Amino acid sequence: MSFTITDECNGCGACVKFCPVDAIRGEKQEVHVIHDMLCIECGACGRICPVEAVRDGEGNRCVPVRKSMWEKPVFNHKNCISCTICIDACPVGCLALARLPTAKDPHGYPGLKDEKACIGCGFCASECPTDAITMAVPEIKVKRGAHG
Amino acid sequence: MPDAYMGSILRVDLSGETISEERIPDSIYENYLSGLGLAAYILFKEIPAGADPLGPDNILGFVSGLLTGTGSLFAGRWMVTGKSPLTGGWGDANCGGTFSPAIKRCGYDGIFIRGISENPVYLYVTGEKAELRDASHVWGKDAVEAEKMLVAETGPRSRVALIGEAGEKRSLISGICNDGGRIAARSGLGAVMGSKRLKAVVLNGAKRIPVHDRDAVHKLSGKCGQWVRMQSPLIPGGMMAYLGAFMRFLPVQMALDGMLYKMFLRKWGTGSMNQMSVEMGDAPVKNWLGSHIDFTAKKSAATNPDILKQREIIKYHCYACPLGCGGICSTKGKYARTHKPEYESVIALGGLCMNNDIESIFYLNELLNRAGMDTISAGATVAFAIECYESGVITRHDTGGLELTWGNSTAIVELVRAMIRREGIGDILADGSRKAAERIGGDAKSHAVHAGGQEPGMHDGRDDPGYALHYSVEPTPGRHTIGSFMYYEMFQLWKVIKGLPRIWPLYMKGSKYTANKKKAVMGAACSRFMNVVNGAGLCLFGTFLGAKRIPTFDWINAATGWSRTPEEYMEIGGRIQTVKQLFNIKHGIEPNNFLLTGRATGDPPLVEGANAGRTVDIKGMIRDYWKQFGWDEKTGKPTAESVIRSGIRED
Amino acid sequence: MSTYREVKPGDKPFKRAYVAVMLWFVGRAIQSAARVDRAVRAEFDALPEGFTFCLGVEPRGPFMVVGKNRKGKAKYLGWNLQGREIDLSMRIKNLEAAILLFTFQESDALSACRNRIIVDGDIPAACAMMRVIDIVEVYLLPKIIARMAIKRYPAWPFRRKYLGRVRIYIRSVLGY
Amino acid sequence: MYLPNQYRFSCSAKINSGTRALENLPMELDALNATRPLIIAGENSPRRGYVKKVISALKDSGMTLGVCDDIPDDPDPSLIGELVNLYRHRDHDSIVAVGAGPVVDVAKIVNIAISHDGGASLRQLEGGARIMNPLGPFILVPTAGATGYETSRYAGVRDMMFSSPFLMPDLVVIDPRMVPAVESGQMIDSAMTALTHAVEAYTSAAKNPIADVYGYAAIGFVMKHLAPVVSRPADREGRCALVNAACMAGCIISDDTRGMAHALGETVSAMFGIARGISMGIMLPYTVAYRAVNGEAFIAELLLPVAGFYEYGRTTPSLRASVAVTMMIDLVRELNETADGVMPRTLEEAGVPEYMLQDIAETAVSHGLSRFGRDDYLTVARQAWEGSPAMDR
Repeated sequence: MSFTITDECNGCGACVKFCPVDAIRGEKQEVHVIHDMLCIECGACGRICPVEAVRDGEGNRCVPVRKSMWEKPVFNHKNCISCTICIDACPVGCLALARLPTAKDPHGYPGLKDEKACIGCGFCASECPTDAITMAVPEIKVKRGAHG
Repeated sequence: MPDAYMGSILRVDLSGETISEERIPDSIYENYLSGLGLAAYILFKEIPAGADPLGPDNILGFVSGLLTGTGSLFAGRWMVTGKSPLTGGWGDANCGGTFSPAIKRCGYDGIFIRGISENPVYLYVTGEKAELRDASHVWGKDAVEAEKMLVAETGPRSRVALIGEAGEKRSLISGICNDGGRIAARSGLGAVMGSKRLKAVVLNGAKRIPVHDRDAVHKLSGKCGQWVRMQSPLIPGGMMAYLGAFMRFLPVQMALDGMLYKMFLRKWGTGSMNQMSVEMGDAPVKNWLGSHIDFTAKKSAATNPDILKQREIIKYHCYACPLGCGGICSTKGKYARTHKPEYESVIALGGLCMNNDIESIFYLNELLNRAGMDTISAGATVAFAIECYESGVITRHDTGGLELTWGNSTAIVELVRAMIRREGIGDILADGSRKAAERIGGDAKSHAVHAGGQEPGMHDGRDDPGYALHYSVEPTPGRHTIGSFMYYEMFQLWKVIKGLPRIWPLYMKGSKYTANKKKAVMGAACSRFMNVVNGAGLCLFGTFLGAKRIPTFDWINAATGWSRTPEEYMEIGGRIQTVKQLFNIKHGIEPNNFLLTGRATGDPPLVEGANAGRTVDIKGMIRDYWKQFGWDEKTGKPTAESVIRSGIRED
Repeated sequence: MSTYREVKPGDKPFKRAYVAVMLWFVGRAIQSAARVDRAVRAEFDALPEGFTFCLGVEPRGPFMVVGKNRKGKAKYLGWNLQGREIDLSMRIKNLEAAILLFTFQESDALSACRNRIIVDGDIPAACAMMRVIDIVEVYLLPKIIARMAIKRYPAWPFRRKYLGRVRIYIRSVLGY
Repeated sequence: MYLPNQYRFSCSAKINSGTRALENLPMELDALNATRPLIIAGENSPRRGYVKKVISALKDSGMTLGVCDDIPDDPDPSLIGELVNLYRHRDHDSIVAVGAGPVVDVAKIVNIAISHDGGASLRQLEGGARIMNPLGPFILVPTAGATGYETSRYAGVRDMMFSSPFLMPDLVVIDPRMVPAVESGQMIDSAMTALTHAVEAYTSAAKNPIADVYGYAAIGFVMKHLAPVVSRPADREGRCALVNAACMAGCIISDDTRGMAHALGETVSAMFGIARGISMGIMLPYTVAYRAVNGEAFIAELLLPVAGFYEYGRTTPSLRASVAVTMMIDLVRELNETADGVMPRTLEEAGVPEYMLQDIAETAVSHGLSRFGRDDYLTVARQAWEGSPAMDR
């Protein structure tokens, strides 16, 4: 089931920028439409929409989340079997295999290559056959201000 | 709502430049699975009898597997299918990398291309649309370079399958490449792609693949992954040769458990067998005339798996593969990086030509991968040419000054280059040894080793008659990836399928060479099973784990929501085999003509080495094998009765 | 950037002090020699009135200044350059070179060839001053050392050499 | 001596060579109006004590120095940005590059960046002749391993390449203390690179009388001193001569003078992981021979710097080119013997398979460093592989 956009949409175009499959079309300042054959239900549009105009496949209202609070994959290399399914599952291609810097193991392990590109869809976690990936909000490094 | 498969295919007609989508009824998937089965069904129906393999009527099919993208492991193989210009019959080739899921992510189970384009084009498919684009800028470029250019043009998530120079020049031993030099090499389908002037298929979809019960698939995968990760310390690579020599002396044979082979694969890749195979007689040497006495352990020491492993920068994992038998290696010369040469390449370019210059093998491997030429066929053709030269059938004048002697790596490289460019003698050899022998004439025919035109893989039927059988009986002859007695041991199918003979852990070596009904049953089981595996898109090396450890049938059930028994799947496998055979019959192939050259089956037998004095009763085995499918045991043609029984409608 | 650091290279107090002492002594010796030795006096006589000459080390000293006072006598004028108009300056490019020169490992002529000395001013005057310094060195140094320090060791009569040496030493130390 | 119809020569580099040449640094800095130099040095320089010596030379100057002495051998372009920031924020006004190779490249590029603030980004200045104004004060202290690129008009890190006469250093200080005896491989590598630069400049059509003098000295120094230095690394004068040769060779290379040996040497080096100087050294005699046989005019003149007046004078003009080639091959042979196995005599000895020669030729053409074609390269590569130089008739 595809996501949909209601007429609450103000046509800001934020979702267009984040849709990994270019499924959202629409003129600026006008109501946008999601192409139902293309939508992969990653939910990025729902998370970014400032006016809560996106409904998910079941028709529920999507709640916007601040981009810094989007969940990102965390890899457990102990469970990982380097099958690369997650890399292929990622609709934005932000994962890549690389050797662990410390280990002698010649096998590569997946990691977030392009953290900014990640849209937090969780497809990698859901397709991982060994549950080596969990989605979590990245810990924000708290900057110590003048007030401690 | 289909599960596991996408339910539709893409059809492209290059002549009319039309592209259309077609829904495939569920019953087809239920009867033929996806992947190879789907392609066999469509191609059998649609390619007109007697069509020119390099003409517009031939259909080139890129298919993914039924299990690809469902979360099952080892499901990263894609297949290219068509009428083979090399054998004139059914042709398919199989490759890993990341192209297989890409087909499904565009929303198709297969892409079928017919017609001939006027100008070089490439097919660009996304989840939304498909179009033909001009490819004149990449035409003439090698496969790796062209792939890089196309990826740069269409986005980093693009997956590309394409031909190199060999395919463009319609070399009948050319294949189709993807992922920087992996190649679906056999059956000469690169030439078909070249004849269509289709440089590449570029896929860039992101669709999700439906799965009936993802959790169940994952549960099975998790268990299987545990088996794959299990690794024990192994002997050093240099010792493998002595292990092989030891096995040569033993009068008894140990049934090989796939777990052991898996550990070799995980550590060294297929190259683990480089030396061992020569020693135990599994690898052909000196164009099938020699043995470990000609190519001693000292000579083959350069192919020691540890030496290959030293150059590994990182292991290469195909899609969904936890094993990682491949590797990206550093190499000297023009190309900084290369895929690690596989066992077949090392033997074909090494032992078969008596070449022990490992640097040249690395280089040739990369050269052939980039040109999109089959390393097995190319190596075998070079070995054929060397034998011709040594026996005086061709002279220095014919070779253009090349000193084509056994093991002359410089001459071998020059020859392969000439074959890729189709220059001088290379033009004569570029279509494989059978065609070359015809062109050279005279005695040359007696030096060519092939089955139905295709050079057999680098496993000796005199050591394991199962190979000889499958080289000869398969609709795609000369293939080492279908079955052998060793494969049967490793598949351990008897553990899940009733009625199949079981193999005891130890048996007398002599029993291996008798042709009897049991062997035929085993051979037929391998063929059926591999059809299921190729329909599911699984990797052969995964299935070596053994039927209990790799849940092939359970995965299919969990992913599709069917509930079938392994026996039912084996029946589907048989059906696919019959369709492929019918395809050959339709195109006027006499199955008997695919018989492997006598030399490779021990006729005349070798006088020394591991396989001395052995002759395989190939004709007897073939008869029994055909009987297993209910085909005519003399001609190999499926009888009307067997066709009806397997539920094939010839409409 | 991992290892950027700021460095104060520091000083070479001993070398500097040594050179300063030597310069001080040479300055005073020139002054005395001008009174004692006729050749030196003749050189100074040829120089214009109020001529000042400085010898020193770049970039921060020490220096010594010798001048011709109104009476036409050579006079050591101290180490301070401030407020003086220097007619001829000979500056050694660095302290190490000065050490070479004043430990007599290198003659001033050689030092000049090796591009260690910058001369600023009238060239004939500079040559004259070089001759003066050579003579002074002959007076001050024993033959073995002086031979290294000057171009050609002169054959002077006993009186000139040894009496002159004694007088110059006494005058230099006492400073008159 | 050949006077071209038209020529241009400029070399802004002042060379200050000899014992304790370093000690002049404070004065020279002063002359350049610099008071806060930034010292940029390679990561191996602390081990060799290079930076320490430079700092002690600056003692008593009263200056405060900035020191960055961990530039890796394969520097990342991002490093340049960091250095530029440092330079600006710590109020430096000059650069002293201590080292050879990539360190100097980094220093040069930093100098470009700090001299072109605002407006133009580094990328816009890439390529030839985009840098039109003099840059900041730049002093080079070459250490062992200097190849001549240091003093040249070129600078490059990864894929960034710059070329401008203003990239030549203002001052080069060659002090024997900074050129310790290093392993013979490195010594041969750098000297052979310098020799190749010098020979190619000396024989190129773009030669001119002044460049000839530089080239003459550089070739002479290498021919005379390389083998003795390799057999007796304690030879301080010889080492100093080699670095001088490298600096002089660097002063005269330009796009017009980099020729066949350069192109082939770089190609072989990249393809087989052989040190650049070594592979150029293998190639050099064969390219010279090939060019001589193909009738290039200036090759015979090469005998003069290679062998000296006496040999030059007593050799018949028609034989001069081949004698020069023979002498260069002899040098390689001698090095091969004295420095056991570091210097292969032929490509075959260097481990280049015969079948790769074609690839070498093709790659060399694709690099487009000189005007020769695939067949020329192939012929020369084959001759270098076999060790048989082209000879007349």
